[in-house]
Amino acid sequence: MANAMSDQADKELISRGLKRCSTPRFVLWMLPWVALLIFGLYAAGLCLVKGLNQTNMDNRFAFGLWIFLDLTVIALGAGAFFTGFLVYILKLRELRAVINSAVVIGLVCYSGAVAVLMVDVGQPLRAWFTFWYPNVHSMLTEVTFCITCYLTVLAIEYLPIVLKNRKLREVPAFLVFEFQLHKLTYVLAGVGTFLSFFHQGSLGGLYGVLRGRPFAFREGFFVWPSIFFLFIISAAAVGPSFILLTTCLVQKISRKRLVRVEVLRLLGRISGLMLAVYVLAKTVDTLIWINRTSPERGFPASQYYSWNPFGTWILFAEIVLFGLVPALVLLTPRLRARTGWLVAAAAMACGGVALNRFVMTVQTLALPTLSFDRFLSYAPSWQETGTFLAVVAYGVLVYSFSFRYFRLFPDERELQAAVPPTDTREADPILAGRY
Amino acid sequence: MTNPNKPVKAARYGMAIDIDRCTGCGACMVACAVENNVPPAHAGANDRKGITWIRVYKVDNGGDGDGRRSAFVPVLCQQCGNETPCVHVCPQQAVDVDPATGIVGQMPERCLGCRYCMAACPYHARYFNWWDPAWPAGMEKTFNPDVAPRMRGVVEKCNFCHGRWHAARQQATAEGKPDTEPVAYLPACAEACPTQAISFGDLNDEAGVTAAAARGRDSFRLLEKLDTDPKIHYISKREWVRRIADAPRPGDGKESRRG
Amino acid sequence: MTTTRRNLFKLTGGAAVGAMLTPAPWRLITDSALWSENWPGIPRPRRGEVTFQFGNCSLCPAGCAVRARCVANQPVSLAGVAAHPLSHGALCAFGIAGHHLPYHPGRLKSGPAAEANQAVRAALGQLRGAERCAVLDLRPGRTASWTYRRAMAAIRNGVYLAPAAPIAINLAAAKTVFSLGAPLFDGWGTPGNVIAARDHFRLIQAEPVESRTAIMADLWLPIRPGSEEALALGIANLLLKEKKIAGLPAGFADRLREFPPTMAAMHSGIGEQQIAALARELQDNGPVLVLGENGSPYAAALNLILGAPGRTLVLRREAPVPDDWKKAAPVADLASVPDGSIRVLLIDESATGEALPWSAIQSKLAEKAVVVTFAWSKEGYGRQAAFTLPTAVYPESLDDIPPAVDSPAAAFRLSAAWVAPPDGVVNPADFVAGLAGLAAKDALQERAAAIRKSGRGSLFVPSSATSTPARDVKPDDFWKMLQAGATWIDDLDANAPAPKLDVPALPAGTASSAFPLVVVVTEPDTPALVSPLLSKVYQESNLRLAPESVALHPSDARACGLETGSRARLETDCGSVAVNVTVDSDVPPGVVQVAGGPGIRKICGASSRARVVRS
Amino acid sequence: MLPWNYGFAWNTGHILFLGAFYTVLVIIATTVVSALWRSRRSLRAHQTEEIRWHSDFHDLPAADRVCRHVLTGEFKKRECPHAFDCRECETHAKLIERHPLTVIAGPDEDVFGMDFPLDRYYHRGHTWARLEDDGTVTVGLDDLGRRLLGAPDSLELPMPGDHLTANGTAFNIRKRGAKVRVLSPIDGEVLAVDGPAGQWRLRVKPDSTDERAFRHLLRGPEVKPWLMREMERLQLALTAEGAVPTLADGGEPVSDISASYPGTDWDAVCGKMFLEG
Amino acid sequence: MRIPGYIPFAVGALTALAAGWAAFPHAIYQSRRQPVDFSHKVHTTTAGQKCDDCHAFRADGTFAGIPTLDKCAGCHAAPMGTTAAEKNFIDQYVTPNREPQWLAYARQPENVYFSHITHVKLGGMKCETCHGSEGDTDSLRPYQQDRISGYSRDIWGRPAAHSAFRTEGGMKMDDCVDCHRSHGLTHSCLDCHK
Repeated sequence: MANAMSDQADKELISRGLKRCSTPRFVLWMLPWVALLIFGLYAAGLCLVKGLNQTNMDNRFAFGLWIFLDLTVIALGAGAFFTGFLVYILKLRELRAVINSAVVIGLVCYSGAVAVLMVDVGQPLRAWFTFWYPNVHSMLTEVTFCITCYLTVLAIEYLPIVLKNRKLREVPAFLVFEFQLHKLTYVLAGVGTFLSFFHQGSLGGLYGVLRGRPFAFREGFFVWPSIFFLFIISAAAVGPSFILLTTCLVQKISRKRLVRVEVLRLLGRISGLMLAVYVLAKTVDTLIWINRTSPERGFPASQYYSWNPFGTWILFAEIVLFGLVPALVLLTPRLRARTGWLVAAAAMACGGVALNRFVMTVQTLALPTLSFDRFLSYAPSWQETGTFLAVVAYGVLVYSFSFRYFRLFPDERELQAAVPPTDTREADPILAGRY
Repeated sequence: MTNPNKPVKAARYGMAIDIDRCTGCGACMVACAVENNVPPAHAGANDRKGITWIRVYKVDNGGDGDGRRSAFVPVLCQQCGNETPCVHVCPQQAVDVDPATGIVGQMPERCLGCRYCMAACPYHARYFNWWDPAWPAGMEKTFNPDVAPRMRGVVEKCNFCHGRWHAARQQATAEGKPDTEPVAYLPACAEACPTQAISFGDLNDEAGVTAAAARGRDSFRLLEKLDTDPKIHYISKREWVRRIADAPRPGDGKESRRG
Repeated sequence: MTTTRRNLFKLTGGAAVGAMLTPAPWRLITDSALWSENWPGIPRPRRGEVTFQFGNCSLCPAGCAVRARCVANQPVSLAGVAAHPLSHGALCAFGIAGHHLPYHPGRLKSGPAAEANQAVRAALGQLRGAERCAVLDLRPGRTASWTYRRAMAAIRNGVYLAPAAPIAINLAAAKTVFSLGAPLFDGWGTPGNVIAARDHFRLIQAEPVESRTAIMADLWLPIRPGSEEALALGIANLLLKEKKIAGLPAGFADRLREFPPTMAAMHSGIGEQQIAALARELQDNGPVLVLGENGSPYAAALNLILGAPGRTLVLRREAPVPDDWKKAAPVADLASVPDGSIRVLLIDESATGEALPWSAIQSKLAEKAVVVTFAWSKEGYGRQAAFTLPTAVYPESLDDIPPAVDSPAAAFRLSAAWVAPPDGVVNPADFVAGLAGLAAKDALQERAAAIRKSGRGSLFVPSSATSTPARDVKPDDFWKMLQAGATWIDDLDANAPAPKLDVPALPAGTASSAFPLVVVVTEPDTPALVSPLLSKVYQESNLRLAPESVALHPSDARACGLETGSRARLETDCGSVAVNVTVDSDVPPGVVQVAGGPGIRKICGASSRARVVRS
Repeated sequence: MLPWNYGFAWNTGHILFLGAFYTVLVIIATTVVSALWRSRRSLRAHQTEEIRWHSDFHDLPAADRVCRHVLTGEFKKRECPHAFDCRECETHAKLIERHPLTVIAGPDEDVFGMDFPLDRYYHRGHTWARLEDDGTVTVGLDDLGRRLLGAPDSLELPMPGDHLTANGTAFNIRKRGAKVRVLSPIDGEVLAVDGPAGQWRLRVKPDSTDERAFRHLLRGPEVKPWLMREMERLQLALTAEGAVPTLADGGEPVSDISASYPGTDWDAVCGKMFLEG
Repeated sequence: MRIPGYIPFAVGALTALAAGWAAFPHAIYQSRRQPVDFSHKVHTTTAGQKCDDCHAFRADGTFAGIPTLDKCAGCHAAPMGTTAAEKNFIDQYVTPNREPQWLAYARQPENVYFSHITHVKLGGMKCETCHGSEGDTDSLRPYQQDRISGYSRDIWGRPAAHSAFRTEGGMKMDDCVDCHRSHGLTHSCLDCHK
């Protein structure tokens, strides 16, 4: 009885006319993720209480899994700022269909990354020193400042989505605030674009300025090394792809049409365009680096790729296999029209950027600099992996919750008309109407 | 300390390390740890998680059998003078270069342990406190009061025994010497080296032994091409040893104890 | 939303805003950051007046002079004494951190002194027939050694056992040093002395492993493992072409015939011409000093052939002792004692020296033998002895340090005693003297007086870095200065005869297949205790092979199914010991490179072959 | 970060970097504050109802936002820019100048057997308003609305004296889990609530009886095409609910439609028909 | 009756403000008594001693700080006055030769290097400039220690909020820096840290 009542209360929280699975089913879906989250928090707790000796990082591998995945996650989260930019600044109305989802993804990615960073530093209690005594010449300072600000922006952008919840908007104050805030979103979108531009870049600059690591060091102009710009472009390229992926994934899991297929294709096209630019820029940069930057510092570029397993193949994979190929696919209307190709290409684009972040983080540190150094290897400890899994679980939980109670896809209700006959929803009990 | 009103004669402390004299005995490493209150290794530590502000590496010419020759190279913070890699990466000004001494300072109490500086250092001369420092009971009696022990989760590195520099300046003041002249002192490693392979002094002092040795024909610096102007000069008459200044030779995948 | 609920929200909101406008939250944030500067577990150095004290390091026979920087009279860092005539300001990695030993976790602070005393007295009471009471002294020539000898002379069947003292070496006189794997630059003699003499001699190192000495040598001969004998005999062949040398042991000539230069070249892997050139150089570029493993007959033979005695090998007078000490037991060699004859064995390992393999000692013990060892830690003979009594460690114990092998003149200096020892420790000399009813409390002072009385030698005072003739020092100042770290050095005896050098019998070639690997010791003998900070050279860098560990060539390691970090047992014909394995391509195949820890030293004495078994 | 902090210097780096940072902070803060300020203002001005309608209208699918002149075929395609408030619409003004629409007393429109008397104005949220001789206005639920809700489970009518705003809530009805806000066609003050069950009427004293006050309401010839479209939307809504529509055959809708679609999410259907987000 | 909407907010805000400004600054410190009730005044006036008679420099320039017992015992082997405090001091510490555990108000954090001689001899500073009128006090005030950071109130006294509009001279890093800046001295971290 009480169950039924809570079920009813739960129903009243779900937006009018949206099909969501029953409360018990939702709880069932959340449970494993909660378990994973708890495990991950335990792992992180170990690192905080006992110290970073719990990780497999060491003096030579000062950065590890965490930094690599943080960079990746933040690049994937770039969809939030880029879509916002397209919708509110370039007035690309079609993308309204995914903007809410993009904001949630962005929020999840950034907050998760920041949380992991808090575990990654040796003295979290002193993290605020960066704000109080900033070294304005450090790329890391730029990253810290921008990411914190942008996280705030995302939180504020998330607020209207929450307040639009059916139950909450019955409170006049909330309703009105949501309405007024929504009117000003374009300002936030603008700020978000500005901030993202800088911190996405600085994340690359992080490595580009390492004059002591010729593998990562790049020339540039003013204070920004070339990687700064490469990271911005690649982030902008992969952001839409990731939104495309997640949307398709949610459609698959929830067995619903959430956005018009044209929107997905548009996302794909934008992604492809940016990716093409990125591949071009990256190629030019690599050539300059191989022929000038690196040799000038006494490091023939050939030697970077003569330590197994980091052969030239990784360069090929990064630029051609996971760069040029998906770019071409996404730019070819005929291929883009096929969802399979679209999704595959988007996935490859994401993979490519992830690979790039991996190379910048891990290969940079693995390569020897002194002539009597050895090539080093590193494998994360379970505590490191666990901590990151916590972020994944946290992401899924927040997104699932938002998807159930907030209207992430404005077109969903309209598109329901074309939903496959309802009885098939019973066909697959696991997948059926998860949300 | 620099004072525009009283022009201070800036020093540029540096070292000239004669590799041909180094027997690799490790006295410098131990002396350094004693001087700077560096804790003994945690049970789980290895050559990649330990803390040795100065570390002696065994290097070889890559030859085998008869042709094989080895040497020992002490590597400590090279106190880079030009665009010091670690200084401008630190997000919160925990690292700085003292214009009066040229010493690159690391402030453990300001450090938040992001380890960005370690990634930036081409000489791997920076060390992270992976564990809470721990000493056998009673051993804290033997601490050097001129150096503060560090805590877990921060980066530390060689600062040319700054505690001794303080002591030397204080002594000079007590003797009524002006504080504008650089003081002469000796870091623990240089003092401990049984073969006097390490010569320490003010590189600005042209007449000084160290400066002279650094200018010598057989002197070289590690990764000089990176243009960070390190203040540690190495000296060897052997041509193959001087070649260790350059980039690594790939394909030398020996199962060696060297780390 | 009900009004009360709304008001509650407003209240909290107000409180939050208000709090933000007070110092509280900000102060809490700052304080928590500051707390991380001195949270539990970060020790605080003691403050106090800085003073400098002088003394001598007793960790090894070298006895280097030490200057200690003390805060509130507690040594906090050690350094050498640059002007010192013997140690020339050098201090090894062990000595640099010697002041940590009193706080070493493995250090013994108390032991069954009373029980041991009882047991020994009981045993002495019932000595049967020729059963002996023996003292084994690892560092002979000390004043304590004299006490032992006096005590053993007083006790029935008392025997004083000590390793034969090697002939003193005058490194300064050598123009060429030919070393058959002797660790000249890694723990041999007095480091400072070797380094000071380095520029005056040419060093030829014949050794299978590129040891520290090999790296420092002018010429390194990477001979095949275990072929020292072949090389030495090959050279001897060339040197001895026609001339006859007296004093070579029987059968030496026959052995020579087995190793013509061709054979030597074949065995050692050194070219025949090079061997010839080497022989010529040794002949022409004298005076020559040949160094080998302790008691190596080949080194001795070559020294004899090349006429080292009297030039680079010299006879050293002992520091004077009071006349009434003369009634003392002779110095006996362990080998000279019949098996199963020792009923009471008192081992003094408080002053480390050359170790004897336990197997050699064991065979001499009678049944129901009482073995008491005086030691710093339970390692060493403590594992076998019935009683292990703790002694004062460096820098607690007041003891004298006999001259090192490379000191041509006698010397008398006291070990530093800057730190008060714990109550539980025993002074071995007093213990033994007590058994014999001897009063030896002031032995050191008596000996100092005797030395002063002799009027020989000069006294080096570290605080002023000056040497003054001993006879110019007031007798009571003499003792005070010694306590303050001064060193008495005997005058060189101009008309001293050349030492009589007897070459030990040649061992029969033992190439047993049971022990396929040749043992090469590349690390110096570590003291019974070393500072925890030695982890810097062992664990935290791979500069040195840690005690109780071995290094193997990858191929041998694979053959034994071992990799870096695996535990194994090192087995020789003297027993076996647990070791850590590191794989190192610098080690030549067929060699097991070992680091002398107390355990390994006890099984690798005689044997030079071993096998490594996974455990 | 602040000039008195150690390590701060008045140099280009600090000024540029911190300048940018503080600017961003200020912008973010201002945005939030001004949003709060505006909300406070609109709350004070009792614009909640209006805002709710705008926000709902904004969320309506494009198909539901068509201009009334598309219904009558004057335009091919036009989305209403004024949230169905033709009082502000110049286009509408011009058009009605050319051929004015009037409320004609006469035969009632009969669409699928539902009766829609033409003597009154219709609101697109399925309420009607009739100007009485005494200058008051009667407001009621139209026939389709009534059939959708049938016999409601619960009903919240306004109190006499309450003020209604056009497109604001007139009264709330609960039906089979559907929580429907019936929109008021006009601005005015409720005088009385009467009428038999299922036939409630609100007697309202309008703020103005001027023609402009009724301009946004459908009338005369507009009613039929609008109603046709409403039936289509109803069908669509039902299909979306997976129900097999029975209206296409021109069969007359029963007095309680919901009863004949037990399986459907009536909340969704009503939401769509009563123009709610 | 219905209370206006802003009242609860105001109540909350005011309570927080009161607590934060009035109660907190005291609650954060823990007071400890000095082992002996020592009177600087008596020593500086009656006994006519100077600061550096007891707080002396050593030959190597280091500062001896609070004198050790033997210094005190030099005069106080037997009671010189009649005060209970002195009698207690002699019975408790001098006679059993037990060092009193003084709590140094101005003891800087471990990582701070401060050379008294540099400031006094080169800088020509007075003790009072930093230590205030400690020398004239007739009895020792309790030693106040920050409960969290563990630092003495004298060196870590002012709440962070004050640092903007600082008036009195203190012993925080900011104070050192201000004074040094005003004398045109610029620094690297390790000049004053160890």
